[in-house]
Amino acid sequence: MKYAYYPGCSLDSTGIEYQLSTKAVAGTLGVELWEIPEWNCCGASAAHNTDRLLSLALPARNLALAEKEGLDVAVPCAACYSRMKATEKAVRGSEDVREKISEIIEMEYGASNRTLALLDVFTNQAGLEQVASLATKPLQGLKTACYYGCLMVKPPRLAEFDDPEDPQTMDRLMDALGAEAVSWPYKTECCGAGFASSRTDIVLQMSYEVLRLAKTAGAEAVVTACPLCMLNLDMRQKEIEAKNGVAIDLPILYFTELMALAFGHKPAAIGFNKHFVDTTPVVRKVEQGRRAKEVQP
Amino acid sequence: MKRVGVFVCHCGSNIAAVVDCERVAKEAAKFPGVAFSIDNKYMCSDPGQDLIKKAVEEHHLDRIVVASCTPRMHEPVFRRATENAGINPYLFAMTNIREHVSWIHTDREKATEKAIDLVRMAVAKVLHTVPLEKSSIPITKRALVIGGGIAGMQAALDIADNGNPVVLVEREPTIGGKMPMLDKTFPSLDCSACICTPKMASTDQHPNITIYTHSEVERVDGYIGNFQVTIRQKAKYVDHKICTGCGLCETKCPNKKIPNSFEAGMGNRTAIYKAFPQAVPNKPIIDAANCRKLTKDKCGVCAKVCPTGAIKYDDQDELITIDVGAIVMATGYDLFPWKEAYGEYGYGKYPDVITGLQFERLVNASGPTSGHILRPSDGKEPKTIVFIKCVGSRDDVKGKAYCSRTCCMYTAKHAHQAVDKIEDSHVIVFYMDVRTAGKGYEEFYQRTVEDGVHYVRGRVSKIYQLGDKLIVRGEDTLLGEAVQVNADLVVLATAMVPSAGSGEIAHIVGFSTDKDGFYQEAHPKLRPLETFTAGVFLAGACQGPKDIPDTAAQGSGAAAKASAVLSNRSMETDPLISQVNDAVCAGCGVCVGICPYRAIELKEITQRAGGKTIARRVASINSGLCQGCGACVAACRSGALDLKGFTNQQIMAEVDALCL
Amino acid sequence: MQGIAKQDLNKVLETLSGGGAALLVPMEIDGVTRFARWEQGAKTALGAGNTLLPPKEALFPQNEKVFNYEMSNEEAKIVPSAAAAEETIILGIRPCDVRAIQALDNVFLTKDYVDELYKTRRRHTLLIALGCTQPAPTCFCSSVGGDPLQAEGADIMLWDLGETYGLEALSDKGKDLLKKIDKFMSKSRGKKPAAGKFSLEVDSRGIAEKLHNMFEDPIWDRWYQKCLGCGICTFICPTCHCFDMQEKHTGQWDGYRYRCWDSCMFQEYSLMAGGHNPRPTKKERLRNRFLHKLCFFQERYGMLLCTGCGRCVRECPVGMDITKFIKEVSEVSLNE
Amino acid sequence: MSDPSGEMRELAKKLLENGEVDRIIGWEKGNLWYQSPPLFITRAEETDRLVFDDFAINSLVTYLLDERDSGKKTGIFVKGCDSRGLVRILQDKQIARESVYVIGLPCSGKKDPRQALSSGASESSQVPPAAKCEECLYPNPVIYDVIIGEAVEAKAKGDRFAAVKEIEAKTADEKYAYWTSQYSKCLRCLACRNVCPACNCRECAFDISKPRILAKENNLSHNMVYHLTRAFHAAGRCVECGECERVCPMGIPIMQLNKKIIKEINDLFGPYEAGVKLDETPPPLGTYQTSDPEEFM
Amino acid sequence: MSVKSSDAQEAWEPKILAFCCNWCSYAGADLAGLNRTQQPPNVRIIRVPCSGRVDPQFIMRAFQDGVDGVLVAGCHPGDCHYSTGNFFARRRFLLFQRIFDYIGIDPGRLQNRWISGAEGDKFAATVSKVTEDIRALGPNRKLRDEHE
Repeated sequence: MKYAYYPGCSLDSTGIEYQLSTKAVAGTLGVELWEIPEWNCCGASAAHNTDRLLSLALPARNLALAEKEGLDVAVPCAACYSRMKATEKAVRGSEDVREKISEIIEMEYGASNRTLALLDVFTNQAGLEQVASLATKPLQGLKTACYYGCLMVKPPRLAEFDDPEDPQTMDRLMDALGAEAVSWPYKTECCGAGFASSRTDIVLQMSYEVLRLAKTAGAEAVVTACPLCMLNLDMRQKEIEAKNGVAIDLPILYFTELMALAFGHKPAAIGFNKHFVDTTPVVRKVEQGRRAKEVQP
Repeated sequence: MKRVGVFVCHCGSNIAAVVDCERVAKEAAKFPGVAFSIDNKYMCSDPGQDLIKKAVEEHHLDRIVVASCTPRMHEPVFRRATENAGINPYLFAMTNIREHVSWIHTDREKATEKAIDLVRMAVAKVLHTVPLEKSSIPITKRALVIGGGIAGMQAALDIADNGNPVVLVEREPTIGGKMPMLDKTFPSLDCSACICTPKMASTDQHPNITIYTHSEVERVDGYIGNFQVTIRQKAKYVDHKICTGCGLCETKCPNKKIPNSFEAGMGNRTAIYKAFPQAVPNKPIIDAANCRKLTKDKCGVCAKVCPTGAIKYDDQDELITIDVGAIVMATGYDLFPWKEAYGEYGYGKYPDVITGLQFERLVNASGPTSGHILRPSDGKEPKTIVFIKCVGSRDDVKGKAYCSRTCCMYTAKHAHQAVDKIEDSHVIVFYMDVRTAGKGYEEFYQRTVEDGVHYVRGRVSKIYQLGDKLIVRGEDTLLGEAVQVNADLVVLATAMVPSAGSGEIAHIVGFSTDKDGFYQEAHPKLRPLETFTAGVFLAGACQGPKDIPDTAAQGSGAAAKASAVLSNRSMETDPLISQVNDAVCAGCGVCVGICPYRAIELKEITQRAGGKTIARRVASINSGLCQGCGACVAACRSGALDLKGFTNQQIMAEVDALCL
Repeated sequence: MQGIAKQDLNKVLETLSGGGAALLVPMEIDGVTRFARWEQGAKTALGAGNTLLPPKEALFPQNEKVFNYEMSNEEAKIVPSAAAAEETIILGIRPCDVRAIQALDNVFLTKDYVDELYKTRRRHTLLIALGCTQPAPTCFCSSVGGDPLQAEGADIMLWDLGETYGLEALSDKGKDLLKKIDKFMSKSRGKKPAAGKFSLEVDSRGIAEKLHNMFEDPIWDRWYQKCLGCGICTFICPTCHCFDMQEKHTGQWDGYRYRCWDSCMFQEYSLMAGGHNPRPTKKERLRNRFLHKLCFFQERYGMLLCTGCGRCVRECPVGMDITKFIKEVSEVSLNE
Repeated sequence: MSDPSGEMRELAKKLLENGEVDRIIGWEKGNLWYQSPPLFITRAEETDRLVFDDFAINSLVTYLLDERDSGKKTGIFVKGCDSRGLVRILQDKQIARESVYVIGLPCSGKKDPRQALSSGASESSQVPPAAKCEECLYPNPVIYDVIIGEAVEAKAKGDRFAAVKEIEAKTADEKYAYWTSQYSKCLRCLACRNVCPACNCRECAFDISKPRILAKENNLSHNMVYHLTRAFHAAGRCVECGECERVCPMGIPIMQLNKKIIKEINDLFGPYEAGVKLDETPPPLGTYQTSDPEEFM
Repeated sequence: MSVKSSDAQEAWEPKILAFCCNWCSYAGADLAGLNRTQQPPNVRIIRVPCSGRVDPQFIMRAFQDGVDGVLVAGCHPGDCHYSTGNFFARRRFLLFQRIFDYIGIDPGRLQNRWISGAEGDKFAATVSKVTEDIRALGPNRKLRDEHE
């Protein structure tokens, strides 16, 4: 399996652990990721509020480069995913848009390839049976709250991925990795990322709700597929705790990190040490669970 | 040689003031085939009509053309005059030189020329007419009503009262439909069962009504006046002729945990059961899928305890065939399956999110909680209750684009009941608009608001369970802020959709449904009770969401329509309908799909060809159904179809006459 | 032999058409080769072999007015139509088509019936035939009694001799005409050329006699099936001459009667007023056409109604090949 | 393409021998090298005459109409284009599916006998492909009981409506002059009608004398009405087999009108390809959408 | 069946044929009459039960015969007395008009309108407009069955 890989801007910076774990998982799964050469920003969060054509042209250039290679595009970031899907749909739906975009990016782009969420690639495309069989160090007993956030599944007409209200892809992935996915109501609620810099008060409130409900549901870690969600839930957790006078202590992890962990990669090599909230309880819990299981037979 | 008589009317000065009628008549005399031509002051008057009669006698005319006013008004008059003169009334053509000439032109010369053209065209047309006869079809004086809810019962009773026999077919084991499930009816708040069950009893007892419950219509053949209907009486396993309805079997049946659809899933029943105590017929049937005797050949308790020996485990489905003259469709509605669409409300995983119909059972004294509003999860009385309107209605993404019409009122009723029955209750209604068009409806809604019900204009975006509370998040669009309610019970006003299987039955009977699956009325304004299939009428929610008074009114209306059909022994059909030239017809069947009345079918004929007898299929017009639109004729490539009175030859003759 | 130089052809044509005569020569018009009126500057298609459309329409047009009528509710009046009497020269007609005109002459001018419209046209028509040196792959005139180089019945005979056209008058009318173009004539060195080889050859001797007894033969069952029932063969045939009579109203009371080509291959052709059709299927219609060509006409007029022009062989979209038919007939053994 | 004649003969022989069919319609070699006219056989020993060479261009399906009442079962060879005609005839209920045994032959294009003659060629390789095959969209049969040979790929071609667009670009008077030059040639031999699989009525409207919709007089006006009526009756039924234009002895570009209608039907009423799906019925003019374009106001 | 090609150019008045369905457009024409709404006298109406009855054959025949324009009028979509006839008519004439255009006949010579029984004014306005349009196009010679 070979995909064009669009890391987007966070995977080299704030989301470095997402990048590290993604590459580790891809290696184990035998998925070849061809990083789009000289990829550019997808324009998320800013472009579509400024200029529609610009918001389509930015992702289109990346997609067109992949199309030339005849490859579908795997996108780790939910925001990038949403913008790319929007572009793909707009181009497929209108000859006029196709022509304009092709002219702007000075490349033919016909949207003949598909944009896929990395989560989709590593689960549905790779096959959960394979994932389960490669999980040599299962995450025995770990209770996780799968947090999809908003952009991966919404709006459904754009995202075309899983159920917008109660998605299951990550839940099933956790199951395949040996962990438990708790049932909780905030799977697809927004973390507030759209106001990340302008109205942090709103972000703090929204992210707090997410963390609170995950905690209430009994989760020991929140699993996400979005670098923006990660930013708000992980980096701002201390601030949230302080503002609300509570202790949360909920590690936030990318699904790829848990996959890599279950595949036997060393936690440090896949970025477990790059988080604001301490992730060692997760590693410890998993090891405990495994040992308990080994003793039991 | 054909001999046409032309009569040009002055209409006093209405025509003559602008058109030189004398000249028109003189010119007409020179047209091919015209043997006599005259102008007259008032052709529609008695002397005018006598003129036709006299001219026919004196000049041996065999065809008549009248040039006067619009045929939409006086064509029948002059047809009759033609007939009175001894000529077949269809050897007649009329042209309009008043509305289409004298009243819209002032130039006498040009108007007269136009009138001459029009008369020439009419003469050309009439030369190609042939005598036509009306035919008549017999009427079976019996009606079929499909569906025994309030609409069906009302229709059956009214037809029966009119003196005609009615067969009422109901799919469920009892008639009554949804109305007996309801607690109170808006806006009067009278007890639903109290007004519905007497209606069920009268239906049952009416000497002209035969009821088949637990039955379905399987096949309908024929056409208006002459339908042949096959009804499948599903096996009941209880001989209702012997059964006294004592109910002993029900108390002894060991399988007691079957969800009762009459309770909307809020209560249980046994395998041998009556849906509810006042069911009609008031005798039980066995639910074969859940009966231990029928599924595993164990038990058999009901047969043992039955004092009359009415239990028949070997009962079979039975097919009954009847002839009827008219059909009333009253198949009602179901509720929109919200659990499949509304993930934000939990896809049905929270037990305390219920539908309005379930709420009806909760407040109903004969319901599973004896009328106490207790929430399903823990049986506690809810204090904070949220009602959400338009769940599935007015939502073309997840549900239906249309408004379900009744929800505003029943939600108001429910809210009122909740406030009324629960002390210290806090009742919130989320709404998009409040629509209360109906007698006494707005007043009722205002009263509910005054009762203290809190109306919030906005949609609910999410419901989730936290502890024993349902967290309801929404928006108050009037205040422009987010709202969160910690509720004990949420009631959804779900949309009305056509009842399950209604599309199939429409197909069996042979008429169309609209884009939402409701039955398509023949005209949205003027023929709301008719279908395009003659003799098939609509009553109640099968045609679109409706409340009880509208449903009852439609039931009576459909009954009047059906009774009109049944009031005669036979029905005359207009001869101006399509005809088929068998020799030319290739049987391609394009016309069959074009006919809105299903008046065309392919039938087998035998013919001699090349010294052999061959059988082949050709189009065949049902004169009882064809309305003479001619759409099939224009679609027929070979010209095998033609429309009597507007034949290809006639129209082309008119076209030719215009220019020659 | 006398001849004219090819480079003088245009001047010759100009002279011939100069006297007000309609000069019809083979030309290609909108992709169709046919005989059309030559005018100064027009390009001829003399070398293109047989034209797609035969010259018969010059004598027997596809539509021809027979008479006008005027009526009223009381009476009807007939005004006969006078046929055009324009002098016409058909130049470049091939020997097979000249024979075809002889066949038409038989039909319209002999056996106690003289068609005035045809007669008038024929009398004013002069034929300048062009001999064929290279038969087309579909030509077979020699198989049905024709000579590709010699057109009996033409007024003047032409042969392509390379640089010149050799010519020879065959009738007095022809001789008179040659005088008009005397100044272009010179002594040609060439002599009457030899004909090239035919790729289609069949022995048609005795075909009429044989077919006379084959009305019910199973051969028809084999042959009719692939026929499409269209009228291509009849309309492009130089000898087919069936027509229908129809009226056209030009006003309420007046109009005219005309005759127009019809085809015996059409279902409606033999349909009778009462609805009966004595030739109900393609089998009967095809049989009639072949019998008419190869048997009935021979019996009545002493010649086949096929001159081997090959147009039907060339144009029939289903490859109906009359030479193949003749061959098959000759192979049938009639044991009785 | 390998020569399928052997397989054809074998199959035809078997079908006739075991009585599965009463007759076979195929092609045979004609007198001249460029002729492969239709062949009808009923006896197994005649099957050796069957060929499928470059000139097997004729569609055979309209011949089924001749025997529509006979109750005979016919084994028929169909190319891609022919098969669409067969679907059309079946959709118009003129023959029963059970009355034909359909032997499909993928076809990479045929040659036109008239072109062979006019090009002066002396063997097949010198003859260009037939005009109608140049625009073939369905080289493989869309309906068959058995197929002989490998599927062929449709020739990637330019704009199917290029000729139509060229005419559309003319002014009204230019258009009329163009069609006048074409329709003036028409002999009204009716070959285009007789060969057309969409013209499958028992009695054609043109053959009915009361009322006579078309005078027998041959003039431009009547010829135009003939062609417009024929095309309109075939509207939504024309399967683009091109037989009408091939059989026309006068070279009238009949398909240019048929294609215009196909183009407009697709434009006005949505994508539609006649004779491709057997269960797709009725043709576009036998149905409607309430949302059809509204150009009447 | 055919036309004498002798219309004197200066006296030329457009000759227009209208097919009106009985239930809507013919009634609309009646209403225009009832309201005495003046119209040019160039249109002659043939009454048909439904616009779905109108066969393109009639239209071609009319142009052969020598009309200068044809109007086909029916009920508004959804209002057809026979429920669906005008939907079929709409398809038929949408297509037919484009064929006409392709052949070189100005589409303005074949016009289609939805006119209800209540739209007397619209009927009159349509007649005026169509007459004007066709007057501007001049006499039609295309498709005419002409003879000497």
